[in-house]
Amino acid sequence: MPERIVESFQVRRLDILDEKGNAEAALTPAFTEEEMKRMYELLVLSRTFDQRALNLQREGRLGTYPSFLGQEASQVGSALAVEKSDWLFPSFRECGVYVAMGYPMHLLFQYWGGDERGMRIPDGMNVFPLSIPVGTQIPHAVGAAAAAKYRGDRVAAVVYFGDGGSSKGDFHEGLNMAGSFRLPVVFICENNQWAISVPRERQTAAKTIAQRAYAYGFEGIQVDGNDVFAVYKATRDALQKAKGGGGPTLIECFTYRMADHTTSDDASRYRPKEEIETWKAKDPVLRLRLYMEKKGLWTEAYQKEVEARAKAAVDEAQKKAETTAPPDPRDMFTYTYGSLTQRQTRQMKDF
Amino acid sequence: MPERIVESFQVRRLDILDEKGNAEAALTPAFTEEEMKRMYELLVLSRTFDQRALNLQREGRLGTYPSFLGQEASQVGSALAVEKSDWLFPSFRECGVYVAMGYPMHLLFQYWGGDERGMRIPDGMNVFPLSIPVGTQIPHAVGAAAAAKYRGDRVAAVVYFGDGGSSKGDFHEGLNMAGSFRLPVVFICENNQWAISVPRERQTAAKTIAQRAYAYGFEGIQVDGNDVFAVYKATRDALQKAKGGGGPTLIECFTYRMADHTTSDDASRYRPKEEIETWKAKDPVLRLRLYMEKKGLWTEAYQKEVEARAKAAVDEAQKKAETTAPPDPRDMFTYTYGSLTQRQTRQMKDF
Amino acid sequence: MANLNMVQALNLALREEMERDKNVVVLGEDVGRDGGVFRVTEGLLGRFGPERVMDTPLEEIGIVGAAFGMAVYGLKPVAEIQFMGFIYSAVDQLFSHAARIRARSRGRFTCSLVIRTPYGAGVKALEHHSESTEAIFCHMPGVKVVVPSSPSIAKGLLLSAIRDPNPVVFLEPTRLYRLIKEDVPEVEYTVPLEKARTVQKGKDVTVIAWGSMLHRTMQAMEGFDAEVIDLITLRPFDEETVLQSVKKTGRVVIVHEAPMTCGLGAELSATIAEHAMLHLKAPIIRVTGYDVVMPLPKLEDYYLPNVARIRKGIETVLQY
Amino acid sequence: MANLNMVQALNLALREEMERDKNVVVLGEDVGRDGGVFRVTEGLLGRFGPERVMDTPLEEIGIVGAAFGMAVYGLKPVAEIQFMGFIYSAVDQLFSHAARIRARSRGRFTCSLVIRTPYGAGVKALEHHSESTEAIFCHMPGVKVVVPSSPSIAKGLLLSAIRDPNPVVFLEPTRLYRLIKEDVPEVEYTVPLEKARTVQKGKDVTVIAWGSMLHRTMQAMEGFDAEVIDLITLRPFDEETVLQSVKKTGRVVIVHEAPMTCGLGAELSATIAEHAMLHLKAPIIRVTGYDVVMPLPKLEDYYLPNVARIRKGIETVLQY
Ligand SMILES: Cc1ncc(C[n+]2csc(CCOP(=O)(O)OP(=O)(O)O)c2C)c(N)n1
Ligand SMILES: Cc1ncc(C[n+]2csc(CCOP(=O)(O)OP(=O)(O)O)c2C)c(N)n1
Ligand SMILES: [Mg+2]
Ligand SMILES: [Mg+2]
Repeated sequence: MPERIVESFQVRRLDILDEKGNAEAALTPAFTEEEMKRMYELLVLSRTFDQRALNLQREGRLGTYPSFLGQEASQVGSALAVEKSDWLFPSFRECGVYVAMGYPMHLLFQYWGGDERGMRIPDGMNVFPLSIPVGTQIPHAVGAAAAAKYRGDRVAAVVYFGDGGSSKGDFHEGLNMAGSFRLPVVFICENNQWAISVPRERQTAAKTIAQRAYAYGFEGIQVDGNDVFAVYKATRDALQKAKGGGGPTLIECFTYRMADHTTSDDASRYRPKEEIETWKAKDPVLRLRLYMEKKGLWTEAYQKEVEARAKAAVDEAQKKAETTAPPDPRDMFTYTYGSLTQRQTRQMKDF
Repeated sequence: MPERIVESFQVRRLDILDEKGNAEAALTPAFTEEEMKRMYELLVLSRTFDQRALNLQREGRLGTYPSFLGQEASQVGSALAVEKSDWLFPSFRECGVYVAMGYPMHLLFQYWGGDERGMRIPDGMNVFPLSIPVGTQIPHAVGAAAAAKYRGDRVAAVVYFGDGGSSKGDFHEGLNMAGSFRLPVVFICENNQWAISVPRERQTAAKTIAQRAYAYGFEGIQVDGNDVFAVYKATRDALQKAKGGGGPTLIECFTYRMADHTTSDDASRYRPKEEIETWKAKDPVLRLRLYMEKKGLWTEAYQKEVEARAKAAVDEAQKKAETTAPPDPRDMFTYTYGSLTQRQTRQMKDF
Repeated sequence: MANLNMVQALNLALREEMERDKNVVVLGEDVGRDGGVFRVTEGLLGRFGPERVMDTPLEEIGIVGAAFGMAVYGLKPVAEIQFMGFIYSAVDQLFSHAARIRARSRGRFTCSLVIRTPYGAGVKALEHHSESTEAIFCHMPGVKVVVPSSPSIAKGLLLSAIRDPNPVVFLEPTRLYRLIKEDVPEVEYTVPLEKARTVQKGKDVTVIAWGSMLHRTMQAMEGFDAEVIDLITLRPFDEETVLQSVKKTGRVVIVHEAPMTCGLGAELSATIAEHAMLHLKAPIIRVTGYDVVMPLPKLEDYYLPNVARIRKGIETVLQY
Repeated sequence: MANLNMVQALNLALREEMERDKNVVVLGEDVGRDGGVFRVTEGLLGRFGPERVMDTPLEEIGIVGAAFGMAVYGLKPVAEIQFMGFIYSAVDQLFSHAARIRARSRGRFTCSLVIRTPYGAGVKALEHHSESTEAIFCHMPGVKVVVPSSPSIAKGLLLSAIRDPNPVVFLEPTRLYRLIKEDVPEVEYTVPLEKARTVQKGKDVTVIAWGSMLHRTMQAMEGFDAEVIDLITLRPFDEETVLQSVKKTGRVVIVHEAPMTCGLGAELSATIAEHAMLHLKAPIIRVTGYDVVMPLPKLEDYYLPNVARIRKGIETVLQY
């Protein structure tokens, strides 16, 4: 046979909850009323945190901050599917993941205020400090998964990155190694359509990010990243597969960065207002709210209560962060090595 | 539609000339008798060079050398499809490509003897010095193609690398950029089934290397790398497409490394003899010979003559290389920068 | 003459050189549509088009590797790495290829390439946005490294870097981008590579600095009869100017913001200790960043050399 | 006691430590089935299995990045980079993550990681197979760098490196792999990090070297009353031992094979020029590789410091 087909693929896309709040019953995960509410409340809480961070930055009380507005479903939905024993490797835009994991919000404020202590992860929490060099955290998750597999721990690693991050060599080497060793990793690409000023279509000629998984011999799936049910289901299924020895999965959350890249960016320089408008209609929080309303789980009163609780929690976190004593300059030395070097000991005398 | 297919692919494989020397007439490129003979003679010449290099290394007259035995069709077939104006970026195992391009063989002996002057490419030849850091030459071809496109030159860049090289981040970033800018590049992966001791199946879980092209939005094709017709056709077609503005192509030449990784390697430590035996039957040179015999283009006499000419050419190259005066130590300084630095001028006084 | 800050001066240099020489192309992340996150490449896309001002995907290996390929093809690419903290994944392309192609091909291929990158601390930036690891690049034969300390130097130096037939790492002190404005000639002029600049003459001590630390240093000079040298080219640096000054003053203080150990200050000190030892009246003092991981904004000011530490260093050598 | 070369000593160290501590895992290219291209990991796959001795795909970012992830998870990975010339694509993972995780997480996460790599020239190898860029790694806070100079030191030093709670770059002088055999204790012993070794006492001059240059240096000592220091740990290096010796001899010669500019010799010289200047009787001389691209085998011997150059350096300082 001179010409023949040696391999073929199909890339699936999963949508469950639509913009009007209608869900595909057959695919909707069986959430209890509590779980449903918890999910909604975390969406509200994470957005409340995000808005506060933006305000504090404007007032000069925080440094540069990257908002995740519009990506709440991708972050909360995936984080809720994770077990406490799993390891998470977020990138810089994943404060929603930290909030959903129950990470102390005052630490997040501290961190974005320029204090390393904000990324001193509480003991027992398997979340990594956020990674700023784009995509470079991907191999870390692969290594953690290899360690877990070697130890026989029933643990998976979940790593977050963006559409831009999927262009880095670290993405390639990380996914290839995960596929080659069939490791328990879930790769979550939050494709928010932009890498600062570079639109998704120019980031790569590939139609989807999900299809990249097939270059490494495992499955990739695209999900509606503004659909908290779809994100949750895809993540949960991928985690089950991973822990069952089925190897890695790449999940592309198709979503949108509603805000500027960071507080130092002005997106109006490079992207059309209309685009943002069309995505407003797809708001992930609104969607779940409409769904719950139909199910009689949402009322105006409930909304007020949820918002009030979120505001209170964020207020307290902010207060706690702002009343924390400044860091000790000697910490610079203390935490560079396990113990001070001869030279550091001499240098530290300056303080 | 809750679950739908958003993208799908099929990876083609091309075979034209089989082990018995029978060719798929419909697909066989229209070679003149001369062209056919030239192709065969280059296969023989490149193998003769390769064997000589191995012998010289054994006698301690060359340094470590990587044989390309078994990969002659992949190298000669692709090189013959290239136009003089195109740019080539070979890796360390592509002496067959240099030979096919008419690169002075004495320079190759000089280079493997440890003399930089052997990679002083003759003027007017658009071949790059071979690259030893695996896969790192891939982005160079992408840059050259971008430069050609910017200048409006009708030129394509051809870059060679191995199955192991396709795991490097450089591969990912190079192919992604080529796809994103739709650049005239032909990526040729000589999948010889081994990266030193690591077999293809453990290099990546992907079934083919060709399929990786779809991660970057362009076509990948697998060809029988021991079939000089298939390699030639695939390369020629990809070059035409590239120069016509059709963008890049990834060609996986499915072949086999018949020799040890290099003269410092002992493959018997990690791979079964039988594997080599099964590949012997697929010999790329024998195949073309059988085909030509059927066409009345090959005779014992012709074979003797071809071998004699090859031997004479290699003899002369070796003689020329071995009678070349040793390099001047001052060359170390002369060629580091465009002009000597203050410090180098002082250091050079040692000579 | 136009009154420009360093960002504007660099932008002007690029625009002028691109108009003069069509081999000059620009590539990097967000250099086109966005004009660069610091606006150094602002307006170039509109003026020169997308095949000459390339918004690349997010890939540092690809950017430097492709720029190298362009350079060898005959162009003069100016590649931007968005912050020095992200250049590490590209050092392989720079060290293994750009720096060696001339030697490897015995002069047949050369690499006229500029890698621009914002460099240094002092702007309360995020982690990885305050790197000053110039010494790593200064160790690599085949590479040149330069740092401008003012808008007018920046403009002339960038032209020299673009025209140089070697790969040049062009470090732009983030802290100086908008700190100073000065008159910058619109006419064509260059600031030569490999030449240090004596900022002020003096008798008692030679103080060597570059980039944003040069400014700190100037703020610390009051009351001293110090000769201040702005190194400008870090590799290959101007030994002659340094040694001449040291032989005159007999005392040396070197200031840089990178951690002390194996920083460029070490090379300057060692060069002096080898070639001017007999003229030295005092130990050679380095006032530098500490040997610690670069801290986040809350501790940044404790990390960076400040006026007090620079003065203390000078006072120390003056005691001899 | 067994009479071993450095390859065998390193192999023994790995085997023993892996038997003692099941957190120790090995990964890299060809480290399993092939036992490493220099056979340092020979036999480990058979003994400890493929999940503990991992033949990775050809990816240096992946190797170091994954090793980092393993280390933070709680393992003690020993990653091999096949030659130092191929480590550059992994420095981002080392510098941006492994070196910083402790500082970044304020001690919550640490990285006990060893990166082994063959290092240095002198074996007539291919291009990129003779790198000695230790200085680049010595500049990075959070990283440790060590180089053994004999089989018995190699064994004890590797154990210390594996047990150290910081990322350690373990450089193995290719030229010494099989050059010397010596008796190596099979009992458990360690060679401490951050401590230099005084190879021979002497009064007139202090000669500092490491790795394969230490051997060249010893061959050049005849007729001199020299104190020879084997630095062993390059970062953080043992200032105390160096300064004490220099204060006694008043003369210094530093030998390394890396190019001179910004090599580790510069830091040693600068440290001495700052802390022992008043004891110095002569300029500090560095005998090093030249500031050129490392040549191929035909010119290699011209590049490397040899006995004659080392002796000349010593004679120069002895003239004072
Ligand atoms: C390796 C690296 N290069 C460049 C940058 C500068 N930078 C920060 S975010 C960003 C864009 C990232 O895009 P994407 O991965 O899609 O994530 P998003 O910002 O959209 O969440 C860039 C270029 C960086 N942080 N790291
Ligand atoms: C970046 C890099 N890592 C490691 C090596 C050492 N090395 C040389 S060849 C080789 C295997 C290459 O395999 P492949 O890419 O399949 O090419 P092949 O040798 O089969 O032609 C390795 C690991 C190298 N040269 N470059
Ligand atoms: Mg994005
Ligand atoms: Mg191969």
